[in-house]
Amino acid sequence: MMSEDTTTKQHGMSTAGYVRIALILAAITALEVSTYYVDFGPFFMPSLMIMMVAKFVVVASYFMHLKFDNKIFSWMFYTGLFLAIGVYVAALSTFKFFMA
Amino acid sequence: MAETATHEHAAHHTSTGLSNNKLGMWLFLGSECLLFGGLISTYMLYRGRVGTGPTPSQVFDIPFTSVSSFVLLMSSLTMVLAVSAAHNKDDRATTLWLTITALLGATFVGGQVYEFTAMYNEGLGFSTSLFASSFYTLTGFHGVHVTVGIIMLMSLVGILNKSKVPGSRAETVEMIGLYWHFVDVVWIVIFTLIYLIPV
Amino acid sequence: MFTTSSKFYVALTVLAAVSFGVYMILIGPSSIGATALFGMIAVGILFIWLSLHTRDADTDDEFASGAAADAPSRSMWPLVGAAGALLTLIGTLTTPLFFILGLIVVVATFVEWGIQAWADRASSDPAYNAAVRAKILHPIEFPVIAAIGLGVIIISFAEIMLAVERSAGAVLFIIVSSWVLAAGVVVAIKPNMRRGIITVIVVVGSLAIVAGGLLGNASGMREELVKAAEEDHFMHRECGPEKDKYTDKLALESVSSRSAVVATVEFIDGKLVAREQGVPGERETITIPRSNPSSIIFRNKTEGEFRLLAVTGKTMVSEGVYEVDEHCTQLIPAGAEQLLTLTMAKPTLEGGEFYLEVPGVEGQRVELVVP
Amino acid sequence: MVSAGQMVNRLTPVLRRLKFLPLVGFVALAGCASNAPQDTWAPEGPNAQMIDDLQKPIFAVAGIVGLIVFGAIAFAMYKFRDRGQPIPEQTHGKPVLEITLTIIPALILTVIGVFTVRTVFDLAKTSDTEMVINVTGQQWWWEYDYPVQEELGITKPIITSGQLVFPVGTKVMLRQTSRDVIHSYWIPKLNGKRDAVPGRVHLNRLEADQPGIYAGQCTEFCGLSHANMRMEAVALSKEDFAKWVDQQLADYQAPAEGTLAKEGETVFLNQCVRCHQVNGLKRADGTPAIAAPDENVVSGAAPNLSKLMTRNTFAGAMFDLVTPECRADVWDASRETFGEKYLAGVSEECLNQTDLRSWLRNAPEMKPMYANPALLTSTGGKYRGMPYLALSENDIEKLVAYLLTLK
Amino acid sequence: MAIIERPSTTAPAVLPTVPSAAFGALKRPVTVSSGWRSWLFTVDHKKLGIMYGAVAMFFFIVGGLEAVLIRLQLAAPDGKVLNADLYNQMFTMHATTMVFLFVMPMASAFANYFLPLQIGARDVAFPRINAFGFWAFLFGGIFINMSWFLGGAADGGWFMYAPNSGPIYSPSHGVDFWALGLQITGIASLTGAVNLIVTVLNMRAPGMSLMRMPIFTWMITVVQFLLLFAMPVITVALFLLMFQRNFDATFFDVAAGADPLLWQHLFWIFGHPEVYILILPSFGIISEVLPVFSRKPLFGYPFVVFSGAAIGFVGWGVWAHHMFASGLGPVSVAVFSVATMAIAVPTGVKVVNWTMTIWGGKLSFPVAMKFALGLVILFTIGGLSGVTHSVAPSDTQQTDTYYIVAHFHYVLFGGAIFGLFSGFYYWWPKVFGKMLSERLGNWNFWLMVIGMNMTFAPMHILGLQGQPRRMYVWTEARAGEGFFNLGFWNLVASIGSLILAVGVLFFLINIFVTARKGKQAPADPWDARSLEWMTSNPPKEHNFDSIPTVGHLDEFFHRKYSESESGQLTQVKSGEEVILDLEKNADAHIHMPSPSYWPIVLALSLPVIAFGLIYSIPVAMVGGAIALLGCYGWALEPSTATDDEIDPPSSGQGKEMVHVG
Repeated sequence: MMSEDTTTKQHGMSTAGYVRIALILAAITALEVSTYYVDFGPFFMPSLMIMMVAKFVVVASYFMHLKFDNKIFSWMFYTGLFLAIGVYVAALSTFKFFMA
Repeated sequence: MAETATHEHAAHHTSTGLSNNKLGMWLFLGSECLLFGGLISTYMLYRGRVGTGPTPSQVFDIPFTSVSSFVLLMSSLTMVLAVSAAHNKDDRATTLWLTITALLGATFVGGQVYEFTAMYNEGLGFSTSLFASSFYTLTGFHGVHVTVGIIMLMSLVGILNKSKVPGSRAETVEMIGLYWHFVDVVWIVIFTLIYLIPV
Repeated sequence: MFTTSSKFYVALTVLAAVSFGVYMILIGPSSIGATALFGMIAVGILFIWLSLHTRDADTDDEFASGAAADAPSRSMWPLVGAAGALLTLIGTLTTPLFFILGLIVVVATFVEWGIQAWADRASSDPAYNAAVRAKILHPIEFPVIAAIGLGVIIISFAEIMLAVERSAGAVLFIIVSSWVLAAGVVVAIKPNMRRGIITVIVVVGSLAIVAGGLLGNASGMREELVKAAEEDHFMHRECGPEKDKYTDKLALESVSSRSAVVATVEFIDGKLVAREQGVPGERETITIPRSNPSSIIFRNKTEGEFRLLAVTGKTMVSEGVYEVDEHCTQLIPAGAEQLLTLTMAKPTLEGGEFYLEVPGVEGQRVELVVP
Repeated sequence: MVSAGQMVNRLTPVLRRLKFLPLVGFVALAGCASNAPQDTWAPEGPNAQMIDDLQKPIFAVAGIVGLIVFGAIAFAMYKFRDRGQPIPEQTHGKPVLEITLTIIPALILTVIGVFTVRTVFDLAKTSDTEMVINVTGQQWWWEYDYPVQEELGITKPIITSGQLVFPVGTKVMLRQTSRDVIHSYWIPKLNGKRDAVPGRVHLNRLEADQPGIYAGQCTEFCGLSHANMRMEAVALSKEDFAKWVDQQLADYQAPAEGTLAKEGETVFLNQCVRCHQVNGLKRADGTPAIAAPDENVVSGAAPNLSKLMTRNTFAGAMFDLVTPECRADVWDASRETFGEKYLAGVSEECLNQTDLRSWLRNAPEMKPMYANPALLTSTGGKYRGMPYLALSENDIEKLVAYLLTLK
Repeated sequence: MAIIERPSTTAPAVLPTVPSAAFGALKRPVTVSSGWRSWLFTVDHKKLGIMYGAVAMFFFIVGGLEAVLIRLQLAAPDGKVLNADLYNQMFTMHATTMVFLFVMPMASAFANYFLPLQIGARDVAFPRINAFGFWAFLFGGIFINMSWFLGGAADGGWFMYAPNSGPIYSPSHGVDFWALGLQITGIASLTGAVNLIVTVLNMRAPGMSLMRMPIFTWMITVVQFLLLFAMPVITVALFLLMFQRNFDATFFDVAAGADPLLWQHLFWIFGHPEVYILILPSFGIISEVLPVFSRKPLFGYPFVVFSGAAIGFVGWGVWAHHMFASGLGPVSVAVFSVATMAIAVPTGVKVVNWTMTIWGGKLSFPVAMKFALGLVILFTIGGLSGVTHSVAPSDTQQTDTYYIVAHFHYVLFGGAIFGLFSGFYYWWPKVFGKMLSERLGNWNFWLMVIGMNMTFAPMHILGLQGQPRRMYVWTEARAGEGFFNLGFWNLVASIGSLILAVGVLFFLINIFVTARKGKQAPADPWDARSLEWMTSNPPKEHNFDSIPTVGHLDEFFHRKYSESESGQLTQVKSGEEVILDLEKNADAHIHMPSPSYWPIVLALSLPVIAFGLIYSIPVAMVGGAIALLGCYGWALEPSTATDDEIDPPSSGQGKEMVHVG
């Protein structure tokens, strides 16, 4: 009763593909650090958040194979992640953390 | 589930067709989100309370920390190369890339040790202020996770060059790869929330 | 019933017990040394039990006689053991660090030498003996050596960064990491790279880092850090209107403790406005319960940099000489806010001044009342 | 022979229904339970009334739903017990019934939710405050300080402990905080409880309709003597409250020379003043005697004893300053006469000599506190509570005489 | 797992004795069926389940004694049984023992034993992690209770609010033992959660889709997800507390500007899912028991499953209803009050479905059924009293009074413990092959019902009359006049607790009596419905001779009864015949994981590290070394005890090992 084996299936990315992703991530990091030197004005906070989430999703889906693997893995990981975000944001808001 | 070539076993049949180890690892990473989430929200609450001690902007060295984030990112790349080499049953490349990942991880931890010593000398002791306690606890927890990752990488290198059959350890390499990428992803969040957002 | 390995461990335990006794008499029960030796005794007993129990590879007599005939192979362990014992002795006289290092070396020698000697007599075939020795010792040696190697790299890398200038630190960091990455790529591209060259790259790299580390350690931390450590300059604060050389840099923007304050003081267009939590309207006086840490948020809404100064009575430094107690926040630009936590043990009716003020601005004062 | 098993089996359904009979009995009995001083179902102020108006219907709804469910279960147990009928039809459930029996409770709860939210915001209103009192809790007693409020005649801060005195019909805002651990201020007959958290100021409204004494107790676990950290809220009519304020602000009268009380004052000056403050008390050389509890007590405060005898309780309202008869006289006084009975304070014959003397003799014996020097290393040599002072008997005699003058 | 190769085969064949593949400690023990070694190094989910149950029952007795002491102290005004400090320790340890050392491990005892059986698996996904989980729990429990003998147990309440739990206000080591002990049991629960979720997802019998799984397995899966995400939050809180107490961090030090409410948030974010972790397993048990003794399937199976999941999910959004009086703003209070009411809806759905299950059934009332019905009624009382203080304003009157004590004892004792006892009586024949005596069982049930109601019903009245919790003594002054004052109700509660203790004693008697001369249990005593009954009593070491393919929900029932066209149910096969069918076509050779030294070694290192953190760092280092040794031993352990072991395997046929991972 041989189960279909994940190792034989051709993996999503070639070495060059991974290097390309790594360069993109490095570029985003450089952009993030630039927010420290250049004043982004009102766009400061949103841009930082977007870049952080982008890097997070890129690493999670490409380097950690979530994009190519069974949806159950994504369910497991993102349930934990969104539960953490929801619960802790609610907790901080009772401390009037997000008040202007 | 990678067969163990030495024992001619049929890989264990699972209802979802996924390997037990990988499912277990992803569940573990899901619960780790809660752990680091708790530490990050403690830091966010206490970041402004410096009492008489130094403030975050006086002790943070942004250029240095951004390089250490870059190093951790590159170690993620080399880890991925190690995993794909393991799947292609090329043990020599796997061992090489695992060693490189371990070395990059070591430089990152070295950078952390330097950062902590420098801050300590600048007056940021563990109990100087709430900012200090929560900063050291958060980055300390992350540093310990990276060190455990490095130890696992080196032990894997040790096991690999003793195993006779190429590619027989592909699954273990993938597990440690998932752990390493998670630690890097947590640093991505920490780097932005703690260092880049001025208090 | 007594296998060779158990005899070895009995010797080890006895030696540990003796040195434990000597140590207790000479030094007295300082925690580290006593615990280490006591630990050794415990581990010794554990190994005795284990080796008695597992009955592994016990060579029966008539077989051992043949293999043990040839002279035991030369090994450097006696030398290392002696050096370790010496270090332990020095340690007892000087810093406990040497004592522990010496102890570790002695223990390592016992383990290595013991198993080496035992493995030599396991069978007549040297290759098989080496394999048996490797099987037992590698799971212990590899982690220990790897840990030491990792520790040395991390510490020396940190030492280098401490010695070098603050900005140069980042540059050096990039150089080391890209060098490691480049080495990896080079070796990956040339699959037929001979082992020799790889080992050369690795040895040169690690030697460079360790040498740098020793150098950094020798030259000590960069003087900027040393001065910071001595003066502890972030601690003391000048509360005058002008900028303080050490503390007033890039002040805080937001303080996330709005829900845990006694009062909020705002400096709006040159006027100091105070509001007490839960009491409607602006207040001239702020009541703070006695000896209870109370936080006040100071928000600067006037152009220019200002700080909030709290004068909380006076303390007698020496007979008749009083010194005014001052607590103040950092200089903050418009729109920023700071937290000031005050604990006042004496009631205000005792005399002395109790008020909040913005240095450099006259006539703006909020009285502090401690019942 | 009918085996015990069968008998039990036949009796079981009947017994099953009896099972929760004792429970229904208890709930009925609750009605005629005594009116305990901290009864939460006997509101005497607008805030407690608001809570009670919300609470009573919800108890009723819960009771009715409970009876319906138990009725259904009891009926099913009785009707469908095994009387040899064939194996029932293997139904897997009727979705329609499920959904209706989900929506009905959801509807009931939304109705309750609407009323709850409205009451929450009504209770949290702070804009119409007429009087402010700062309430500070510390290990095992409550301190009240009245900030300066000209319109109420309070020209200087007044500090008292144990009994919170306030005018009837006034919207009082309590600003609650704590000096060490978390406590909770709760006068059940006037309002719900609010925690006093160190480092934070929490607001809680207090208002009484009628003059009288309303009992309360600390209800957040705060260590050794959590059970003995009590308080009483004393509501006086507006005129009586004005008289009380003048009484509290009156200057300190030192006892006459040569009397027992004068010697008591000297004993007070060299023993008690280390922690307890009496406003206006002067040392022999005329300098005002300032207490320094911050050097001796972890929480940094000890009860202020000026005007002690205008209060009816001491030691965290654990013991009464007045004898039981005098206490009953004040507590059961009618609404009108209560005012001036309370203002009369503690007279010589009404003083509860036994408790006060044994308290002075050995306080930690009467109320468990961290006052044992052996345990003080962790708190840097400071006490948590009143230590054993080893006073001689005649010292105690003098002190009692002196304390009686603090009116 | 790494496979240690034999030394190179080039060794000359002349060597008379070739040492076996692995040496000394790295060798893996051989499966033995009896003797202490088979229990110490076992990885069999059934042995571990029995051990979990035994240790949890021991802690239940310890917790019960603490409760009786508390009630004796409060029986009369100004009680002299316990002084203030001892009373505080007693109620703290009563709560901690009951929650962390009895209900949670007993739930995982049932889960460990029955989950693999119910989904037709031979063992859990990671057998050695399962063993590590048990030993870590055991050492954690012992570690917490060591504090009694080393300077006094924790005395800050099971919630251990800051700053009272800080070094200044709780100077004794009790709180350190409490915090580190809970870390160890937390690790045990977390590893158990990962293990059981992977088992449920990956090791179901062929044909068993998620919606054909028994309801108990569903409830346990929801509980494991709650555990998986709740444990890390309390781990963070306990680390912050431990850093503050031992390494003088300032997390809850108000002088440094800290906010004590941070601890309350972190604790209750874990705390509220925790109470659903306590109750859902019992829901699962009685959802199995009610259909069997009503002889009809569970009413609205999908509704019960989704309401269980809904309780688990919404459970994350209500934690601040424990903090209505601790000074959150009106907005937060209103939001959490409404969210708490929302949780009552799925709970209501469950009660409706249980009632509909017994409606129209063919009810028989053995003790297991009595306990199940006991849960339905008493839990509903607790649930309704819960709704009354989900309303925030009335909660400000009721929180921290005995009304809340009454609420959660009705829910926990009436709910969780009654469910567990129902499980004991229902599954005792399966686990031990003997039937618990019905006569003693009835005594046990009725005494517990009367004792429970006599103890906790008066607490509703005490609470509404304003008696706060955690008071070591109550006085006449505040007890009110009249015969039915607080004094009377306190006395009634104390007497009730003694009756309760006698009731539990009857259960212990029942165990011993059954162990000695109970009658042998038939293969299918209750004409049950789910898969675990398709094995012998007690099940063989490999559970199923051949893994059954599952056609429908309640597979066992469908194999025994078939529905003729006229809808008339006829019994086709008896339970024994169904089991014999499985044995006929048994699998050729079944691989079972062999025992292992390393779980107990790794679990032993945890208390040593914890002990070192409190007393002396070098001891902690020694603990760390043992942990490292344990990890390496675990990783390098051969995946199977090699067949040609020198000492012949004692249990007959050699055991291969399925590469279970």
